[in-house]
Amino acid sequence: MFELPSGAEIQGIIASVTASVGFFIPEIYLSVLFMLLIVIDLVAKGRKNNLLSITTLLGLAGTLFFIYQQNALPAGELFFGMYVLDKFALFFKYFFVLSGMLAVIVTMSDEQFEREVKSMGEYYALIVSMVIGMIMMASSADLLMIFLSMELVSFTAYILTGYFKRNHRSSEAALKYLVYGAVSSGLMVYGFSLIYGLTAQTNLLKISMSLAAHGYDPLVMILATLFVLAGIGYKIGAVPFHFWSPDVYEGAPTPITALLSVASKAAGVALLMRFYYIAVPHNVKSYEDILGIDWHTLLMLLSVASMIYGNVVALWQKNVKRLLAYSSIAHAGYLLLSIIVLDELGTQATLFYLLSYLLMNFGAFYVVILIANKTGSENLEDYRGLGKTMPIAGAALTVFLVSLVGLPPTVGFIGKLMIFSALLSKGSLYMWLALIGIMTSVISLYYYMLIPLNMYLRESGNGSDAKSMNPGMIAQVLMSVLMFLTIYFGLFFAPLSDFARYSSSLFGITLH
Amino acid sequence: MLSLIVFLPIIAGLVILAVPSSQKQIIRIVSLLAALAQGVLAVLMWRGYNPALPGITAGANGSALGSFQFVEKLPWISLNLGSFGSLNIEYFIGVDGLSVTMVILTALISAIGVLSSWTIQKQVKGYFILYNLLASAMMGCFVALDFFLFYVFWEIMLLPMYFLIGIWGGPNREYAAIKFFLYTLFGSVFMLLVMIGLYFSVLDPVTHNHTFSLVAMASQENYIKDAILGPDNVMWRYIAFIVLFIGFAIKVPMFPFHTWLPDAHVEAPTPISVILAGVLLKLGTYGMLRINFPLFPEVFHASMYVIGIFGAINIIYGAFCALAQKDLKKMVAYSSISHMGYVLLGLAAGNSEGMTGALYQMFNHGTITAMLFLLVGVIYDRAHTRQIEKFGGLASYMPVYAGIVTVAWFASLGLPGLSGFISEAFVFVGAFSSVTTRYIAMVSVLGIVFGAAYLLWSLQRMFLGKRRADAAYDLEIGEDGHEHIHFHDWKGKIDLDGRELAMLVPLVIITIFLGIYPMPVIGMLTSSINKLVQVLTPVVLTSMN
Amino acid sequence: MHSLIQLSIVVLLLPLLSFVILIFFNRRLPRRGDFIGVGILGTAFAISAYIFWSVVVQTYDPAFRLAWDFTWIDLGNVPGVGPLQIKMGIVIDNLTSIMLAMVTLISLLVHLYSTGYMAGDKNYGRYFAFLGIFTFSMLGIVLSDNLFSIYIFWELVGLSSYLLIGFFFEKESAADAQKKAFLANRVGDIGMWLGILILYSQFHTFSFSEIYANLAAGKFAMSHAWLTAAGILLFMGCVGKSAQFPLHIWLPDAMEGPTPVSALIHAATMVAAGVYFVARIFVILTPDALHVIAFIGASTAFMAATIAITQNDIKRVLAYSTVSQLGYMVLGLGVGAYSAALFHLVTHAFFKACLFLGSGAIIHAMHHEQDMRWMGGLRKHMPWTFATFTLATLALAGLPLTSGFLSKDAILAGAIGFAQVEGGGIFYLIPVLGFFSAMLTAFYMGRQIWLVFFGESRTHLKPADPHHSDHHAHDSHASHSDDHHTEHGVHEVSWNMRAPLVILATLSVFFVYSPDPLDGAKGWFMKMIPTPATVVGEANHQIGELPLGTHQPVLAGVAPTTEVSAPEVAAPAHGEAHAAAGAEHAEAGHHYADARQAEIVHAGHAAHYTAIYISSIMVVLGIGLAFVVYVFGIINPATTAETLRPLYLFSLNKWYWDEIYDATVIKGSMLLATMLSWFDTNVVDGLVNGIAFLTKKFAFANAGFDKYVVDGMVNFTAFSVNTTGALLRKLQTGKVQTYVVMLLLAVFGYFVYYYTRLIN
Amino acid sequence: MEHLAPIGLNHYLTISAILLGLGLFAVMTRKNAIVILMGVELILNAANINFLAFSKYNGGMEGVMFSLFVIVLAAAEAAIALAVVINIYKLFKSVDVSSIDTMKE
Repeated sequence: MFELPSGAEIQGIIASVTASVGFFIPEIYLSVLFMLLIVIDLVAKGRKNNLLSITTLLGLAGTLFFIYQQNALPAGELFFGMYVLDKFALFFKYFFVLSGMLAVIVTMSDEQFEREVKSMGEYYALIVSMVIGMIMMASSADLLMIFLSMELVSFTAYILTGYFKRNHRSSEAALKYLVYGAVSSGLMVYGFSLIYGLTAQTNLLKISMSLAAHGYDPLVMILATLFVLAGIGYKIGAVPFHFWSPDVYEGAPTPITALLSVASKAAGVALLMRFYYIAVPHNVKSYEDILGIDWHTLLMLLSVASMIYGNVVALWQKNVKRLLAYSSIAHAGYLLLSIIVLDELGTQATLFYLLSYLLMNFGAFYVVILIANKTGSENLEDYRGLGKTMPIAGAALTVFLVSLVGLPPTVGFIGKLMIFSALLSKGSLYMWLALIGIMTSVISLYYYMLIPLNMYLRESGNGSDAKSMNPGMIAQVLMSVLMFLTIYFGLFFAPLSDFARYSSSLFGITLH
Repeated sequence: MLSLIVFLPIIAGLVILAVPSSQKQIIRIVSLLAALAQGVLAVLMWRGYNPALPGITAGANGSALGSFQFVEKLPWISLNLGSFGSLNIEYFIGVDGLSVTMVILTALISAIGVLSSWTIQKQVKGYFILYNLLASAMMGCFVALDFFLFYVFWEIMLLPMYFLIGIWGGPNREYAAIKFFLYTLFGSVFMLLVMIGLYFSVLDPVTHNHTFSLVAMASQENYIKDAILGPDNVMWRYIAFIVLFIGFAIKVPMFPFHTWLPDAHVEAPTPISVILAGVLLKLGTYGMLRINFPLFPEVFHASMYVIGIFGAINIIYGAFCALAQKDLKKMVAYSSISHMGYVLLGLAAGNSEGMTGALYQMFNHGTITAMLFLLVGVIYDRAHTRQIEKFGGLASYMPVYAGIVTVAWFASLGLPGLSGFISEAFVFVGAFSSVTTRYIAMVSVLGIVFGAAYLLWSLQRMFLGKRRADAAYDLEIGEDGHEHIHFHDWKGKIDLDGRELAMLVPLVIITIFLGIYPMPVIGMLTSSINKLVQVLTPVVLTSMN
Repeated sequence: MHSLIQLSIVVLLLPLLSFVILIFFNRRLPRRGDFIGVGILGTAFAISAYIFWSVVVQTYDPAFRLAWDFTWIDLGNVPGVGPLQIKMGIVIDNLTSIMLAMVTLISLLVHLYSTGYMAGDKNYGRYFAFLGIFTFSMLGIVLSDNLFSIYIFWELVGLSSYLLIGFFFEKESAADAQKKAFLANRVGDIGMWLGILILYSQFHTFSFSEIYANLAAGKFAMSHAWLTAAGILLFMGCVGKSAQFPLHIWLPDAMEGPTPVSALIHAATMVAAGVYFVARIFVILTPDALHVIAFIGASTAFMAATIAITQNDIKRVLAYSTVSQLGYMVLGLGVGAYSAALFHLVTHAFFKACLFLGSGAIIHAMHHEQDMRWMGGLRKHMPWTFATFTLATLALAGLPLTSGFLSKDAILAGAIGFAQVEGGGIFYLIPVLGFFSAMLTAFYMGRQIWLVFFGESRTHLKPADPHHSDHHAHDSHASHSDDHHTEHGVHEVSWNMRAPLVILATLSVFFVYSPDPLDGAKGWFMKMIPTPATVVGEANHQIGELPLGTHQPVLAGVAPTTEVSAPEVAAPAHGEAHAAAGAEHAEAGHHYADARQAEIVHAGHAAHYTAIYISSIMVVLGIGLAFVVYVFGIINPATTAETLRPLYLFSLNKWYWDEIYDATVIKGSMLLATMLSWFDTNVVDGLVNGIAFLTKKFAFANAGFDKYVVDGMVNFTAFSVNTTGALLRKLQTGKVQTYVVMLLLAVFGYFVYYYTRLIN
Repeated sequence: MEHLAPIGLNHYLTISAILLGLGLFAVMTRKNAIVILMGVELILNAANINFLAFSKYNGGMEGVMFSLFVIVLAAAEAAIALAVVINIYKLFKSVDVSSIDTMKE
C-alpha cells in the first residue's frame, strides 16, 4: 500500500530528527527530571518528602536556564512539522515551568497533604510530567501532537486531582474530571478525524492552506469545528464547556486547583490561539461564506457567556475555592476577549493577562491554603476576623482579589487595560464586548469583596489570636513578595508587557 | 514639591507600618505631622502660584506642559506597541486654577480629618494607614494631568474608603461600604473604556504618539479625525461624554445616582464623613471640569440644559429630602446633595460667572460641610444618637457648640458674609445669565428657601426651646444653682474641648473670611476659568466644515 | 476718598465692632459691656448727625450725590464680556444721610432703653451684640451703591432679625417666630434675587448707577415684560422685609422678641428697609410694576388695619398697625408719590418706635402682661409714658399738627392724583382703601389708648392662667415675685427708658419737618427728596421691544431734554458727574422724564387739600367711633362682636392667613418632603440599587447575601443579576452525566445555529 | 451482488457515526461508571475508524499513525480510569455516577 522509504530518505529522516533534538532540550531535560524523581522516590522511600520537593524545585529552576538558551534559536519547525519552536512557545515554556514551581512551593506549605497522604511519592513527578505536557501543548503544530500532549496533561491532572485517595471530594472530583475529560477529548479527536478527512493533513499550517485552496463541505466543517472547540473549551474552562471545573476545583488538592486554573487554562489558551490563528484560514476573503462557521462569532459567544456566567454564579458561592473556580471561568472569558481581536496587540494582551493571572491567582490560592492550614476550612464564614489574626495573609489576599477584580494599582488592572485596549483599538467594532467585560467586572467586585468583608468587617467567633495563627516566616515572606510583585507590576508593568509583546510572534503567520 | 504633597501621607503610612500597633499616640502624631507638613507645603504652593497663567490646555507655544505650574513630568511607562506606535504613560502632575484650590482644600480637610480621628480607638494602626493612603490618592487625583495616572489615583481611593467605612463605621456599615464601592466602581469602569478610546484618538502634538496626557486631550486639534473618539465619530463622542459624565456624576452625587451617599455618610465614622463630603464629592465635579467638559466641548455645549436640569433637581430634591430626615447626619448628607446641585448648575451655565461660582462652591462646600459633619460628630460622641428629636434646648447648655453650629448652619444656608453665599450667588448669576439655563435658575432659587427651611428647623428642634421629655441627656442642678447638662457615659468636657475647637475654629475663620473677601480663592480661579470657558465655547470641528 | 465717605464707613463699621467685642467678651466685661454698645452707637449717631448736617442742612441740594467704590471680586477677562469686576461701594445722597441719622438715632435710643428693659437677662451682653450686628446690617443697606451689597446686607438684616426675634429661644413660640420670620423673608428674597439676576444678566453689573445708565440708554435686550418682572421681583424683597401682603404673616409673630427690638427692627428700621429699597430702584419700575406695587400696598394697609381693630395684645395691635402703615408707604411708592412715601417712612419710624418703646414700658411695668383687656388706668401711674404714647398715637392716627398727618396726607393726595391720571375706575380703589384704613387706624389706636390708660385697672379680671410658668419664660429675667397681678407693682419706668420716649415723641411733631402744619411739601424733607426721573418711563416703553441698534435715535428723539445720565455712560465716575446732572435737574424744576410721572405729581399737588379734608373726616370718624364704643359705651364691643361674629372672627384670626399658609405651603412642603424622602429610599434606591422587598421574599436568597447585598441592592439590576446567578447555578447539578449532556446540548445548539445559517 | 455498492468511504463514516452516537448514548444514560468508560472507548474508536478510512481514501500515513496513538492513549486512559473508579468504589461503596454529587451548584 505504502512505498517504503529508501535508505537515503531514512538517512534524511534520522538527520532531521537528530537536528530537531537540539531544539528539544528543555523537554528532554524535564523528562529526565521526571524519571529522576521516580527513582528518588523509590530510593528514598520513607524519608522526609522535602528531598523530592526541593529536587523538583531545583530541577524546574534549571529548566528555565535551558529555555533561556532557546531564546537565541530561530523560530522553526521540528520533527517534520509536529512541533514548533517560536517566541510564543517559549513564553509558555517559561510560564508553565514557573507555574510548576509555584505549585511545588504552594504544595510544600499545604498541611493537608500531611493529613491526607502518607507519602508524596509520585506527586512531584506528576507535576513535572504535567508541565511537560503543557509545554508540548503550547508548542504543538500538528493535530496528533496536540492530541498527545493534551492527553498527557489530562491524565496527570486526573491523577493529581484524585491524589487524596481517602478524601471523598478529591476522588469524586477525579471521577468527574475523568469522565468529562474523556468525553471531551473523545469528541475532539473525532473532530480531528473529520478535519483530517477534509484536508488529508494533520499539520495546522497545511490544514489552513488546504482549506483555503480547496474548500470543503461546510456541514462537516461545522461538526469538526464544534467538536474541536469542545475539546479546547474544556481545557480553558469556558462556558458552556466549563461544567467540570467548579467541582474539580473544589475537590482537588488546592495546589492542583491553582495549577489547573492557571497553567492548564493557559495551555488551553495557547492551543486555542495556535489553532485559531494558524489552522483557520483568515486570509481568504470570503471564508465566512465557504466555511459556514465563523470562529469569530463562536469565540465571542463563548467569551460573553463565560464572563456573565462565571461572575453571576460566583455571587452565590460560600466556599472560597469554589468561588475562585467560578472566577476562573469568568477569567477565561476575559482571556478570550483579546484572542478574538486576532492581532499583535490582542496577543500581547492575552499573554500579559496570563502573566498577571499567574501572579494573582497563585497568590490567592496560596493564601487560601495558608488559611486552611490554620482554620481547616475553606468556607467564607470561617474567614471572619482573619484580618486581625493573620494580618499579612489578609492584606495579601485582599491585594490579590483586588487584582482579580482589575483595580489599580495592581497587575490585574493592567491586564484588563490591555485587553480593553486591544478591543478598542479596532474602533467601535468590539465596543459591546468591552462593555460586557466592564459590567461583569463590576459584578465580580461584589463576590471578591465578600472575602475581605468577612476577614475585616466581621469579628471571628472563636478566640484565636495572632500567635496561634502565624503561618510561619517563609510563608509570610513569600506572600509579601507575591503581593509586592502584584502591585509593582501594576505600577511598572513595562517589563511584563515588553516580554508579552516580544513573545507574541507565532511561527507560520504574521500578525498585524 | 507637588510630588511631596501627594506622597507625604503615603510615606507617613509606611512609617506607621513600622510602628507597633500598641503605640497609638505615635501613630496619630505621625499622621498629624504628615498632614500638617502637607498643609504647609500646600500653603507654600499657594503663595508661589501665579494666578495669571491659565492652564487647562497646552500653552500658546504648543508646549505640552501647557501653562501649568509646579509641573513634574517623568516618563513612567514606555512600551512599544508595534503598529500602534509606542504607549507612553507619564508621571505628569501639575496644577492650574482648577486644581490649586482643591489641593489646598484637600490638605486642609486631611489635617482636620486626622484631628477628628483622634477618638478612633479600634485598630488605630490599620485606620491611619488606610487614611493616609486615601489622603494621598485624593491629592493625586487633583494634580494628575495624565489620564492614566488620574484613573489610578481615582481607583486607589475606593479600597481604603471601603474599609474605612466598613470597619470603623456604624451598625449598617457593611451594606453602606459595599454600596459605596459598587456604585463608584460602576461609574469608574466605564471611564476606563473612555480613557482607552481617547488614547487611541489623540496624538501628542510633539511626539506624534498616542498619549494619555489630559493636556493634549484638551486641545481638539490633537484628535485623529476618524478615530473612535475623533471628531468624525459624533455618536461615540456623545456616548463617551455621557458615560464619563455618569461616572463623575455618581461621585458628585447627582440624582438619581445619589443613593449611596446618605448610607455612606450615616454609617461612616465622623472623619470619613468629613473627607467624603469635604473632598471626595468634589472629585466628581473636578473630573467634569478637568476631563469631561474640555475633552468633549461640543457635547458639553449640547448637554448644558440637561446638566442644568439635573443640577436643579439635586438642589430642590436634596433640600426636600433633607427636610424630611430625622437623623441629623442624614439631613446633612442630603444637604450635601442639594449643595452639590449648585455646582452642577454653575457648570451647566458654561460661563465664567457660573463656573467661578461652581468652583468656589466646591471649595466652600468642602469647608462648610466638613464643619457640619464635625459638629454632628461632636454631638454623636456625647449622646450616641443623632436623632434630631432626641435633643432640644442645647443652646442653653452648650453655648459655644451652639454658636459654631449657628455659624455653620447659616453658612450652609448661604447667608451673606459667609463663604457659601458668594458661591451660590455666582452660580445663580451665571446660570441666569446663560440663556440655556435661565429658567432652570429661576426654579432653582427655590432651593434657597427650602435650604433655609430644613436647616432652621433642625436648628430649632435641637438647640432652641427646652429639653424634651425623651432627650438623650439629663439635666442636673449644679452647685451654682444653674441647670447643667449631663450625657450618660460621656466623661469629657460638655461643651467643645480643645481638640474640637482646633478642628472647627480654622474652618469657621475660613468660612467667614472667604465670605467677606473671596479673592484669595477666586483670584486663583479666574484666568483658568476664563480659559476653560473659551475652550468650551462651541468649536466648529474640522469635519463639520 | 471724600471725608464724608470715610466717615460713613466708620459709621458702618462701628456697630460691627460693637458686635465683635460683645459676642466674644461680654462675659468678661463689667455690666456685660452694655456701655460699649451704647457708647459706640452714640459715636455712630454723632458722626451720622454730622453727615446729616453737612449734606442736608449745609449743602441743601436735592441732587447731592457722593459715591465711592472698590473692586471686590475681579473675574478677569471674561470671554464674551471683557474685563469684569464686581464692585462694592458707598453712595451718599440726601436720602442716605437722612436714613443714616434716623437709623443710628433710633438704634441709640433703643440701646439706651434696653439697658433698663433688659437688665438682669442672662444673655444681656449677647443682646447688645445682636443689636450691634443689626445696626451694622441696616446701615449697610442704607449705604450700598449696588444691588449685590444691598442683597448681602438685606440677608444680614434677616439674620439679625432672626437672632433678635428668637432671643428668648427657650420659648417655643419665639423659636417658631424667628424661623417664620427668616423663611418669609427668604421667600421675598428669592424674588428680589431673581430681579437682580435679570438686571445683571443684561448689563453684567450690580451697580445702581450703571444699571440706570444702561437702562436709560435702552440697552435692555430682553422684552419689556422682563423689565416689569424685574421690578416686581425686586419689589418681592420689599414684600418680605416690609411685611406686605402676602408675606406679612411674620411680623406680628416677630413680637415674640424683646420689645425694644420690636421698636428698632419691626417698626422703625428693618421693615422700612423694604420701602427704602423700592425707593432706590424706583427709577427702573415700569408703570405696570408700579400698579402692582400700589395695589399690594393698598390691600396691605387695609387688611392689616382691619385685623388690628380686634387684637388684644398691645404689641400685636402695634404690629398690625405697622404692617398697615408700611402698606401706606408702599402704596405711596406705587402711585408715584415717592417723596411722600419716604417722608412717611421717616415720620413713622419715629412715632412707631415711640409707641413700641412706650408699650415696652407698659409691659415692663405690668410685669410682662401684654393683654390690653387686663390693663387700664395706667395714665395715673405712668404719666410720661402716657403723654408720649398719646402724642405718638395722634401722629399715627394722622391728626393735624403731627408729623404723621403731613406724610400720610401727602401719600393720600398722591393716591388721588394717581387715580385721576390713570383714568379712575379700579384705580380709585387705592385712595379709597387708603382713606378707609386711615379711619380704622384712628379707631384702633383710640381703642388702645382707652383700654390701656383710661378706666380702672382690670388686672384682677384676668382668668387664672394654667400655663403660669410661660410668663416667666417670656423674659427670663422676670424672676420677680408672684404678686404681679396686683396693681401696686405698676410704676413709671426709669430715666433711661423715659428719655428715648420723650425724644421720639418730640420728633413726631410737625415743625421738625415742615413749617406748615398742613403741607409737608413745604418742608425740607420733601424738597430734599424729589421724585427721581424714571429710566423706563413711557419713552422707553416702546423701545424695549424694538430691535437692537435702533434705541439711540428713538430715545434722542423722544426725550431730548431728560437727564438720562448720558454723561455717566461715557464716564462712570459716579460722584461729580451725577451730582452735576442732578443739579441741572434741580435748576430745571420738576421736569420729569416721562409725561405720566409728571402728571401724577401735578395731580397729587392738586389733590392736596382734597386729601386733607377727606382724611381729617376719616380720622375724626375713627376716633369718634372709638369714643362711642369705649368711652361712652354706646355700642357694646362684646355684643357687636357677637352680632358680626363672622367678621369679628375673620379679623381676630388675622384673615386666617396663618392657617391658610399652614394648610397649603407648610403642610404641602412637608408632605412633599416626606413623599420625596420615601421616594428616595424606596424608589430611587430601589430602582438603581435594588427592590428590597422582592428580594427578601425571594425564597432561595441565603441569609448573608440577603443581608448585605440584596437588602439594599434590591433594585432591578442587582436583583436580576442575583436571580440569574441563582438560576444558572442550578445547572451545576453535581452529576457528571448532566455535565456531559450540557456539553452535547451546547454543541448541538451551536450546530443547529450554524446549520440554519448555512442552509439560509 | 452487484446491487450492493462497493464498500466506500461513506460506509466507514456511517459506522463511525453510529459508534459515536452509541458511545455518547452510553455516557449519558448508563449509571455504572465502568459502562460509561466503555462508552468513551466507543467514541475513541469511532474516531479511529474515521482516521483509518480517511487515511485509506485520502492517502498518507497520518491517519494510521493517529489511530495507533489513539489506541495507546485509550489504554492508558482506561488504566487511570479503572484506578479512579476502584477508589471511588472503596469510598462511596458504589460506582453509580449519578449518586456521586456531593459537590454541586
